[in-house]
Amino acid sequence: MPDPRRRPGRSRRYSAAALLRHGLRGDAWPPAWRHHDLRPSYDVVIVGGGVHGLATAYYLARNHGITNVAVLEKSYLGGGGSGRNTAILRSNYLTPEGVRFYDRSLQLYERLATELNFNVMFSRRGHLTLAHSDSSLRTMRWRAEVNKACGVDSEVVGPDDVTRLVPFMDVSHQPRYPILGALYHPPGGVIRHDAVVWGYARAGDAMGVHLHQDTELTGIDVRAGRVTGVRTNRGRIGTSVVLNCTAGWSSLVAGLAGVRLPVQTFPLQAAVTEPVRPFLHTVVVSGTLHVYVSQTDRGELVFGASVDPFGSYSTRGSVEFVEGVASHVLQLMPSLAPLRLLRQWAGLCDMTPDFAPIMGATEVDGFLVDVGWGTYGFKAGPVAGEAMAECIATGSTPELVSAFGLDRFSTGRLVGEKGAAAVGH
Amino acid sequence: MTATRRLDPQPGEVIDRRQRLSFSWNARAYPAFAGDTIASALAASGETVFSRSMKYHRPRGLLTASHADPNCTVQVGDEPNVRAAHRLVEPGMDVRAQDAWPSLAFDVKAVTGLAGRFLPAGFYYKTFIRPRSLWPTYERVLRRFSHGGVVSPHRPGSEPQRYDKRHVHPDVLVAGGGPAGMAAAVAAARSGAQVLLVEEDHALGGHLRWGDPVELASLAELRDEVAATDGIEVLTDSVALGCYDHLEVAVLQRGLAHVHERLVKARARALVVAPGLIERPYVFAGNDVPGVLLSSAVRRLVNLYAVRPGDRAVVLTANPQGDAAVADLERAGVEVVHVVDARRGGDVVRAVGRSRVRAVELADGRRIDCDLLLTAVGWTTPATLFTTAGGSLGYDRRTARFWPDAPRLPDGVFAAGGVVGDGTLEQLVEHAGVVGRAAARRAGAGSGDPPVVSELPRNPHPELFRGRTHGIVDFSEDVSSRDLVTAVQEGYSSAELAKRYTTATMGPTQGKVESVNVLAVLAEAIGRTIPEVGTTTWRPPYAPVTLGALAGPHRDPVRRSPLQPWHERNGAVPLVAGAWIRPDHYGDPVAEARTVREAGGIIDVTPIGKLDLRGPDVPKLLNLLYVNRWSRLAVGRVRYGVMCAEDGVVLDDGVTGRLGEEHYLTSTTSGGAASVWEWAESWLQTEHPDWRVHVTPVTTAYASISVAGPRSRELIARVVDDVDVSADAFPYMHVRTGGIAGVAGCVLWRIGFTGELGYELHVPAGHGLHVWERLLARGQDLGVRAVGIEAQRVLRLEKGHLIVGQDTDGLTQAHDVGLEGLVRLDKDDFAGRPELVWRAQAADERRLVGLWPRDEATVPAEGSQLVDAAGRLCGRITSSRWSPTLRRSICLGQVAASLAQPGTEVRVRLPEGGFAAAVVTEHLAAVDPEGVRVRA
Amino acid sequence: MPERMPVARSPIAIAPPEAVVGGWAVSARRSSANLVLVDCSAMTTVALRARDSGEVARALGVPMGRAARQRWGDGSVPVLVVGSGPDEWRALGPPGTLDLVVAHLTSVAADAAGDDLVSVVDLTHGTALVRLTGERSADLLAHETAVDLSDRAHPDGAALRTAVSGLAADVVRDDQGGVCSYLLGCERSSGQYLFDSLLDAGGPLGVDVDGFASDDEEPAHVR
Amino acid sequence: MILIPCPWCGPRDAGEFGYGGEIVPRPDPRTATPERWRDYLYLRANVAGWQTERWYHRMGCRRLLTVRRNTVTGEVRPAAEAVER
Repeated sequence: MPDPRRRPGRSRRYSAAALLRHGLRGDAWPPAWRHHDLRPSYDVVIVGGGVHGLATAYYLARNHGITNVAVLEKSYLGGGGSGRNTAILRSNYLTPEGVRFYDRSLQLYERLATELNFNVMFSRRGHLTLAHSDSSLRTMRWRAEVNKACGVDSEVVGPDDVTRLVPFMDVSHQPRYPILGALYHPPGGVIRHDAVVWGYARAGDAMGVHLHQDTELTGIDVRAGRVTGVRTNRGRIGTSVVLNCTAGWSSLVAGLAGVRLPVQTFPLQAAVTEPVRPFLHTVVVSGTLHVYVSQTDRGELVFGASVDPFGSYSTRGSVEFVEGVASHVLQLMPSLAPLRLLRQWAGLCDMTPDFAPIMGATEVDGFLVDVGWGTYGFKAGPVAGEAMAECIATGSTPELVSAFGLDRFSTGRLVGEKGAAAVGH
Repeated sequence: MTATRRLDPQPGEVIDRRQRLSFSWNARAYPAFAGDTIASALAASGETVFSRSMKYHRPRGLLTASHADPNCTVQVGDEPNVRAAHRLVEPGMDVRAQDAWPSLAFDVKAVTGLAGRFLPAGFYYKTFIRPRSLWPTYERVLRRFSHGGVVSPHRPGSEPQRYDKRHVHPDVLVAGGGPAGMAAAVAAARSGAQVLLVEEDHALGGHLRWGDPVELASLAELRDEVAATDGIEVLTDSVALGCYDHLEVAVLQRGLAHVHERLVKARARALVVAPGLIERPYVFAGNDVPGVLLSSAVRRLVNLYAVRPGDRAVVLTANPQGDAAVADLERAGVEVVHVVDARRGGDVVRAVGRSRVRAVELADGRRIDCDLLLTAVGWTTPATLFTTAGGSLGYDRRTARFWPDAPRLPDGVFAAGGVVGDGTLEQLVEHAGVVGRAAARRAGAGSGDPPVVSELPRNPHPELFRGRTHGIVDFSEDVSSRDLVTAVQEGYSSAELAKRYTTATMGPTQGKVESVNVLAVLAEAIGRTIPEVGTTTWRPPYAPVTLGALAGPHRDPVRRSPLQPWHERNGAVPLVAGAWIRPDHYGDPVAEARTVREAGGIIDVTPIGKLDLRGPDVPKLLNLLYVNRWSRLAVGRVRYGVMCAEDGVVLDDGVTGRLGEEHYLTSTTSGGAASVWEWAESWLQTEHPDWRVHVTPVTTAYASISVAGPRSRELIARVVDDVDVSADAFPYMHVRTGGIAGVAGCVLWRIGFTGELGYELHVPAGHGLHVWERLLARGQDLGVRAVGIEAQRVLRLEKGHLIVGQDTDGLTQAHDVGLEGLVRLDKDDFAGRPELVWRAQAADERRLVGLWPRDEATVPAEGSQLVDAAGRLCGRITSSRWSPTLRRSICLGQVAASLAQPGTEVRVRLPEGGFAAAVVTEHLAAVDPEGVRVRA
Repeated sequence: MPERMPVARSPIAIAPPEAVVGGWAVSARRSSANLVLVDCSAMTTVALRARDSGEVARALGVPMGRAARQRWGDGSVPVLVVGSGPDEWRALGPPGTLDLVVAHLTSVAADAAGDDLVSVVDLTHGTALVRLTGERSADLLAHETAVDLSDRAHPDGAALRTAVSGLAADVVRDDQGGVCSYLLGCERSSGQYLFDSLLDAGGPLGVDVDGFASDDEEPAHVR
Repeated sequence: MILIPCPWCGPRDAGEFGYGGEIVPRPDPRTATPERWRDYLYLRANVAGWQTERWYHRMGCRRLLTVRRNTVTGEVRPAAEAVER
């Protein structure tokens, strides 16, 4: 068993040369991460082996030298929202706090491949949010102006630019959903979501973080308002710090610590088509039609939409979802009618009343949350991990996420992203 | 093209030799018979290569010769990824191979094959990492290598193919039209159930169709019974995509006359799953070389299409199906040079050849020349309907198969045929009959106790997954067993991780052909049993389905006012607002606005929400919904009201008029019409069921016409039948009812959204156009003209009237927009009261103010941001226009309370660049703040 | 001097030739198709609200989910009374019978109301009404609504409100001379949309537009 | 799509309804503290299992109704006979 704290050695490093070497020798690659027995105690226990939990573990080790960390995953790494989202990255939010936060996330994503020595295939292909009414055009302008004021590249463009960017788009004569313009956000794009999870996992493992898959949290021990440990299907772990990164299940996990959260769990469905030759080189979103579309490097179209109309913990999905998404896509790109949908799936989102996350301390000492990510958690993975790591290491909330505290729901000082959701319908 | 490989007529053939067709394959003409699939016609002409593989671009030929065949997806005209082994040939069809360049025979991308050893599973993740700047270039190259057919851009005016939907409500839906499915359908129908029988292939019969004469005879019998039984609707060339919540089964129906594809949505009372079994490929070196076929593929080719698939065959068989295939081959005149019996330990090590099998190497070292290798090594159980319905499957070593977890079948779900057992045809049919009766009983048909379903025998079968060598596991993704082993070695040691890492089962075959082999290879690599590695998750849809079928015909309600035809006849520029089509303007909005200020204009405001309120407790309801007080609103009076949600955020606004003692008419914003009605009902039905109030939406019972301008009273006076509209008789903020231009039952409000003397006429909708045209005619000499929405927006902005949702947002409370004067905190209760009480005690944070840019010509776009000296954002422009009345730019904006004092100068960041200085005005209203004009 | 009441117009474009029935412009077109769609928006539609268990409900004699033909006035005016909601009824009369229908309902209310709140609201101008008639009309509607309209689920005289072509619509099974027929009603501004959707869905079934035959005479297409 | 058992119209596709969410009693607006009121506004039990919730039959009878739904399995029962297994 090698020293878990050693940095990635040559044999572990990925590169074209290494590929060639392994190809010639025909020898196997070392495991990207290893299996460990549970230690009796860890400095930090992170619940949830998705991008948020793994990123937090990685930055704890890398930025703060805290490596006695366990990540508990009840299933397999990235088996939750991290592997079920549509892998779209953007920072064109409405509020300054939102824009700065997601912009930092994009910066981290930008250099992630080299930092983790794992190609996460970040494709900055631009992100187009269509406006079908003057009120949504007004909101686009509002977003563009806030973005620009925060130094983020966003611009309102006209129908001609839309056709230039997406020749398949029908801007001709749609009486029902005319395309009046769009919010164009060049820094936005897509990424290989699984690769992000695996990259963080591999790098964290190399620095000594323990990744425990098939390990389900069954209880959180709280004594005198302080966390003392957790119980799992594999045994008890002593710890004074527990971080909840469990998205759709976050209120259940918080419940184990006696903490109530203002979240409701909604399924978010997605679907993918058969591959066709690449024709769509930007991410296209229509808020009015509740649909977003991008084409992977494999040629598949990936479709997403808004969350299901009612809350549940079911990931079975519905035929109505694919019916809706198909009809909306064809509203925009009618010639895709003969394209075939291949697979649909669903993930679970923890929606908050103001469409902003909940990050930081709770009334239980040592029990922290990084939840309420709704439909936009994947975009925030790196920055959330960085911020929560700092939060845990320094015991103080970074300014970047100060607006996202749990207490805002008792003081009534909600975040303005709700504004975006509520205006102009 | 080599000589024809078409056999003499076969007893079960489905081709019609009297109908000869011609179609093109890669721009060359080929013959076919009616009933041929694209693949069978090409095979009959001696073609063996149908596609190139995804990663290494190896030549690929038929494998399953069924819809699920991973090796023969082709381009047909504008339609990509067509299943050539299922799609029937049509005369003149233009069929092409997909993504092989320059040609199928010689594909330059095949060079990747040579580099194969350097492209292990997940090699993407291991390279192209630095320099970072080069990744976009790499990516462009990778995208060029992506697989699949071609979709064409939208051609305006092109006549799209028709797709549609249909809802059905069968008592029993039988998925699968083989012998078991047919027997179950007949039995269920005979017990009085309405049955929908769904078969994926072009005809009922399942494996009997390519069976021997005895089986063909039984097939004929079963088909006759189905035809002779009332209450069975048969859908062929149709496939059940999944069983969703509460037995909603989505079915894709193909091969219809006028409809390309149809989505049939079945809400069944019981579901019988009888899809039969899918034959499994064998994993060994060269198992993807053209000429290596599954036994079922050969049986289809020979018996259904009379095609001789080769000349010298080696057969690897482990079951009767393989043995039957041998018989078929011999009957077809194919020389069966060797039969390897896996039941006696025989095994195949390697298939030799590139675009055609040349020889086979056996475990005993022998090498046998041949051009055909059949494998019959076992079955995969199609699980989609079980798993999507909430059931599970379990693996059994003895039979080398997954079985539905029978005791835990979801409520209302039954299974028959090969998925639940083996046995003779008689046993399967008899068992399925009982299942059909049980399903009918569950659906409420028939009588007596539900019949007891006995177990079918389950024949032992050797476990044959991967042989002694590595080969392709996922043909559509070009994933080999070696790739899976590599994934496990690298730590991706669970079924889900390994699949995601290698993309095995992620391709167009959706795991139908390869899922069990994937599990078996993983189990082998991890050193666990198949059950320990897990089961396969079959996600819907079971078969790929076109977006056209899912979308169906476009249905999206559009709403029109009774005046819309007039607007269109008179050159109105349409404006889509929600579902409404409205006149934005008639050519010159500025002139239209001036008309209102100077003479008079009429505006179609029909979409304004209207609720008819009746009953003694209406004031209670209004007091609860609105922040205002309503108890003392006199008959004949109108009042403006604002409603907030429980968090104090402004929800909607409008005016309410009291028409009679217990009769009110309330107006809402156009967008809020439905939600305010629902909001009112929710209070009445939950918190106050005792209140005596009836709310009736009457939005479109009236055409609503706003008549505004200094000459409006004069105009109204000319058209009213029985209403005194003199200033004293009908003052500002009053309501009257009466006749207009011969139309009885109109409601007249004297209000002034535009800031001018004005009236809002609500006319019975069927007469709206008449009144509208009469107003124009009688007002002509007064200079009255039709005015659009844009002009109305300009006018209301001049008057400083806010628009909920534009000048307010999702956090705006009444105080933030200067409406605190309306809030009656002394009321015991109203929606949002507590928040507004606390808000009243807190200091202001934001304020809605009027803003005048110093430069009168500069109109900052709505959404422009305000920045303070430190460059921090401190507000935004919510509304802005050039005011024709003041001949200058005017705005409304939300600003930080510290900047809300009149006279304060703020900096507006202009979208086009630069900044504009603007000054906070005394009032929101820029025109007539004292309200002299409206009261004239 | 007040003008005389002008002719009222339906929200659905009139298929020529045009005629006037009961003060409403209607289509006088005649179709011989086996499946026809008729714009019936000219019909009088009045809503009545009252407690579902009250005297008024008893007096009307039509429970929710059912529709019954009654003859009002001197017995010459056929009115279709629809139990369209838990405490809601719709009375559908021939064009131009508004006063009579309202008078009848008001008197019922006056006699039976007691302390029950009863309201009568004229929705003639707020409603688009279309009639779909023909043996295959249920097949057509199966493309546009998820509800089971088969005879066993909704025989003649059944009434329901559900989503049709994505709209909330009142559906009344009201056979004409033994031929399967449905009256569909939605709020007025979507009338043209509903009409067009049904025509589009019925294209493959050969649906055709027929003129309006007021309810007291034999509908043209049953002749 | 799940079916909602409407006591007035019978079972209908959930798409005909508006989802009201789990039922939260409204505090007395005159006496509620900010904490209490905002619990009512924002906090939800979000149970994984049987939940008593409200739906509005928008496309049908326009009545609000109460059902019991299992948020994991999707089973739905009328509130009346909603007995926990």
